[in-house]
Amino acid sequence: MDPWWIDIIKGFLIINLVLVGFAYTTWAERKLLSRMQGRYGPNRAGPFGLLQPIADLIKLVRKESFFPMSASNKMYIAAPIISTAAALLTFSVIPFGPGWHIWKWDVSGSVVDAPIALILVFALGSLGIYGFIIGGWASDSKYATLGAMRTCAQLVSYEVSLALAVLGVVIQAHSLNLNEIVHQQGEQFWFFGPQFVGMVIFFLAGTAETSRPPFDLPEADTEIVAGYHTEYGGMRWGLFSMAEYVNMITLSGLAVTLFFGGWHGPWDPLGPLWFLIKLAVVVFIFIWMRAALPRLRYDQLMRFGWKVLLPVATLNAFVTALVVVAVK
Amino acid sequence: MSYDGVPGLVETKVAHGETTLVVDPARLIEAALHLRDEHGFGFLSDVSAADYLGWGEQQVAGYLGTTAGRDINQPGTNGLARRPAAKPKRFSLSYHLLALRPGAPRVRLQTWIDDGEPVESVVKVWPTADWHEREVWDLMGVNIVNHPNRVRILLEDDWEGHPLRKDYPVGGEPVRFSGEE
Amino acid sequence: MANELIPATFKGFAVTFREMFKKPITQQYPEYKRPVYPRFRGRHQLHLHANGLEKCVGCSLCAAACPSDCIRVVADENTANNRVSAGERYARIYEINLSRCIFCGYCELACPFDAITLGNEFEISEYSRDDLIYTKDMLLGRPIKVVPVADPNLYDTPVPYYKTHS
Amino acid sequence: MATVERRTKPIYEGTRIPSPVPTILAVPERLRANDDIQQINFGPNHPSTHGVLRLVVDLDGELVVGLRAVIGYLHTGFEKTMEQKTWWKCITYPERIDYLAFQSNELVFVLAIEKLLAMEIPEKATWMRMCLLELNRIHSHLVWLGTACLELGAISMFWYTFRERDQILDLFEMVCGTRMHTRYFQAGGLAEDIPEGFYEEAWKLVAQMPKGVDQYEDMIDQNRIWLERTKGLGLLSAEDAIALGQSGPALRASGVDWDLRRDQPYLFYDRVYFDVCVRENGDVWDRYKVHMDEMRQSTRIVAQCLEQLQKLDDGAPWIADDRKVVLPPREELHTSMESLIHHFKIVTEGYRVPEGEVYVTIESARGEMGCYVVSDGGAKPWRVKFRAPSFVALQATATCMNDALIADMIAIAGSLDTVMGEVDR
Repeated sequence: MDPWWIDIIKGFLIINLVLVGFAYTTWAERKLLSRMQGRYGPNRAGPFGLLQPIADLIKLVRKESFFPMSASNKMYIAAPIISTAAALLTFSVIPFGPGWHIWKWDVSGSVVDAPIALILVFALGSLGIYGFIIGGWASDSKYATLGAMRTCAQLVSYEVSLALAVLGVVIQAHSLNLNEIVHQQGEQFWFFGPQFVGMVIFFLAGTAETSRPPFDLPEADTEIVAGYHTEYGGMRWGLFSMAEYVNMITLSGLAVTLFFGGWHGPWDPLGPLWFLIKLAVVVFIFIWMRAALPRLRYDQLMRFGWKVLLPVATLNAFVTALVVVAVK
Repeated sequence: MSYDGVPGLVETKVAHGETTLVVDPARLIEAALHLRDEHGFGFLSDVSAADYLGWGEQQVAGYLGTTAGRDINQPGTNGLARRPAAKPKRFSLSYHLLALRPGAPRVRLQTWIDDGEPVESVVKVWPTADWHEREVWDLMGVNIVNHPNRVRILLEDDWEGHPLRKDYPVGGEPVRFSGEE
Repeated sequence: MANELIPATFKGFAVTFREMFKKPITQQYPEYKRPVYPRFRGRHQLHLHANGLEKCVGCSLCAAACPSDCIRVVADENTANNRVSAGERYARIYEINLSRCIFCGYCELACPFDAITLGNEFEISEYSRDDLIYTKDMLLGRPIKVVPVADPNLYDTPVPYYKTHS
Repeated sequence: MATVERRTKPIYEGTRIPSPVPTILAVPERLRANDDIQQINFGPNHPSTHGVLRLVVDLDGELVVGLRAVIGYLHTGFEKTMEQKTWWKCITYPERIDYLAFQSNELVFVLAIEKLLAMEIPEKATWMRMCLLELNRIHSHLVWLGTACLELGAISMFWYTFRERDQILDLFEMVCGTRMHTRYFQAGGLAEDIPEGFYEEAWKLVAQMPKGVDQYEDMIDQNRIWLERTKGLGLLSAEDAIALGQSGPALRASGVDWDLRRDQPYLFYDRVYFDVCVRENGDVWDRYKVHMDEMRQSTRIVAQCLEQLQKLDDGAPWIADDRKVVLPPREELHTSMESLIHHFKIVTEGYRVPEGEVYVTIESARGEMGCYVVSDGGAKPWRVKFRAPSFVALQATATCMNDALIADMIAIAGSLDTVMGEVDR
């Protein structure tokens, strides 16, 4: 076990790294989308627009923070904080390296090495949803209410498929500990082979869970203006946006951990770097989907979630269990 | 095709290659149904009203001649600035009909009314007339009756007057200049 | 049907991926100004004869032709001491309210002396409406910002930094 | 050819038009009694209303159960203004009504003047008008496609379509001097001769356009999500479409084989080859397909116009030689007193148009664009009325909207291709 102060240092470092990651994911998203659409993208602030996220931050912080007249103030303020806090907390269990022996301490590769890490991830994910729902409801706007309704339905229903998709990996690895799962992948094979179906389901459900296009219904701007954060502005909106992007990064990290061998790569000492590269590829796919696909409709989304993803995920978990038992 | 059988037909005019059937406003619906069912004019293209207040009088908008009919320019494509033929009543209401068949025959069903004189709505004949007639009521103040939803369409509900009438002032803002004399 | 459609759905991914390696088509506006075509109708310009006299004789034909009534001309007589234009009269006041102008170019069509033309300048936004009332001096002076005509030889804007670094 | 036979039954019976007021989707009393209906204002400012359209929508959950369009936010009174201006000045107004298909609006008004004046138009002018008109149609369809896809979340399409659109606008700038609102068509022909280099650039576009359309089709044509979002939605039967006065792509998508360019030829449309694009089902998908096909056909027409234009002599006249209507050539102003007088007369008083009333229709990008003009023989129009295809198309939203969700409503309202400037005039 690490002493407490190492955990604090690690936590501080990781939170900041995730925040920088969030900032540059927004930059990368804008840049990549632009290039896919024949534009330059941000290129004014700094070389290649690299300072754009910082400029955005300054702009958001300096904006007036307002309340809608009829909003429920406390909840209106609390909602984005809940979402962001939950999103940032989730990353604490994602292992990004094999762990190191520094001087006389063993430093593990994640902030918290919890034995029930996966359950924690889902628990915190569900908590984050409350932020979106409360935010939509507290704004007291029709569009925000519609957005909150959609968030509620979409995120709750896709969470089931997401968890079931992970179940296959859990059965195969005999563990809920993410470190353990990665170690096992390093020893035998990466799980995206045997768990290919699970991976696809995980990815689709994850896209819906993070409300990324083509499943971005909770904030479908052409339909319900901006969904649950219609009435938010300035940094409060920024927090919501941060929560979404951090969720996306966490989910990508989880995908890498569960299916693509975490920090493992052709040359293991590079551990965290492999993790980062894999993370970047998954994030790229998220962005690519946004450029290439139209948005689904609400009822189609629900139908897809309950009638396609859920049965397939259940079947996948079931088959995996059978195979694992049979092999034993 | 002959339009003699149209109920309430007052006059048939052919000008510029267009046929105008002037009908009695009281028998407008009969004429419309007749044209639609017997002549196949199932497509109502447009409903336009025109206000002829001050038509042919001196100093009305667009008229540069005099009431006496002075020729300003001798013939040319420019036309004559003589006094135009008098109109029977103040408003004309024209329904531009089209039959979707080879040759694309068009006909203008026209009726003349005075201010406030009721005209039966043709929404029952051509549903597309709904907004057209609302617009005619809104901008020209033609009294369309039995319209299912006769409210103003382009202007606010509490607007006063009907702007496309000739007696409605044009208004406008003065153009800003530097004020130098 | 579903089986055929799944590959087709991924065509969009291929298109966007290919597009990523193409050169962007947008132009970096304030640095790079796309040359305008010779017929472009931008800000108005009043012209002088070679001997320095104004071409405008204050006939107000431009004001008559203007569909949005945004030109104001007040003419005055040329005198022996004060000869401004080549004709009998000259425009003592010549103003265009550019916030009203629709750039239809009827004024240059109407002018029988080619005294007013619509030039190439299109960057005429201001913070105040009053600043958009162009007086005769402003219209006679050369525009501050000159936009080149679509001719590679006249093409004098430098290649912008972002064109090469993005 | 069109297949509409003589009717014996009134059209209004047996159609799906949902309520006594054809343009309003009324909430069923059963639902009204539940008091579970949420009424939402979509617009006047909303990301997906093109311009300032307000849709008052009654929602049962996500289902649209009631709908009423409120228009007039962009009403500028063009028709009244035009009564105050001379015919010559009026030409600058109609093109500002529909800011996407400006050339067709301009043309329909100019054609009305020419019909009253009984003018002969030079061949070159007619071919050029057709060429620009079809370019304008492509331009309008491109903007429609880009925004319609944007509304359904396919964001990349917007930039791909605007790439080609910009090329077309460049052509307009080269020919007419401005990218939009060109006032290039004048009574009697064109305002100026066709500039050098136009043909070359236009041929480039003709070569580029089919590739562009292929790319758009690659993006969404067979995309599973796109198909599910558009197929079977916003249904409008042929009968309903005619009853509601639909025209243009909306009518053709409903299976009515009707195109004014072919059935009522104006300009030289009877001398070019093109197909009228018709689809059967009348859903959003079909409207999308009609737009796509029309872009291809318009490119074909542009190519034929360019061929014809290049066959003409360089010195061919581009405007009728009619000194009472057309401004005299500029070089004559300094030499001919008579020309100068005509010039002054036309500019100050305007030309006079003989007394009469005409109704001219053309097939604009959005459908049947009509212009009803009354002249009293003076220099200003007595009455100008535009039959705006968007205005009529918007009436059909309520009929199309049966069993639609919010997201479908956006797709359906978008597919009807309305331009608010034209709706409100």
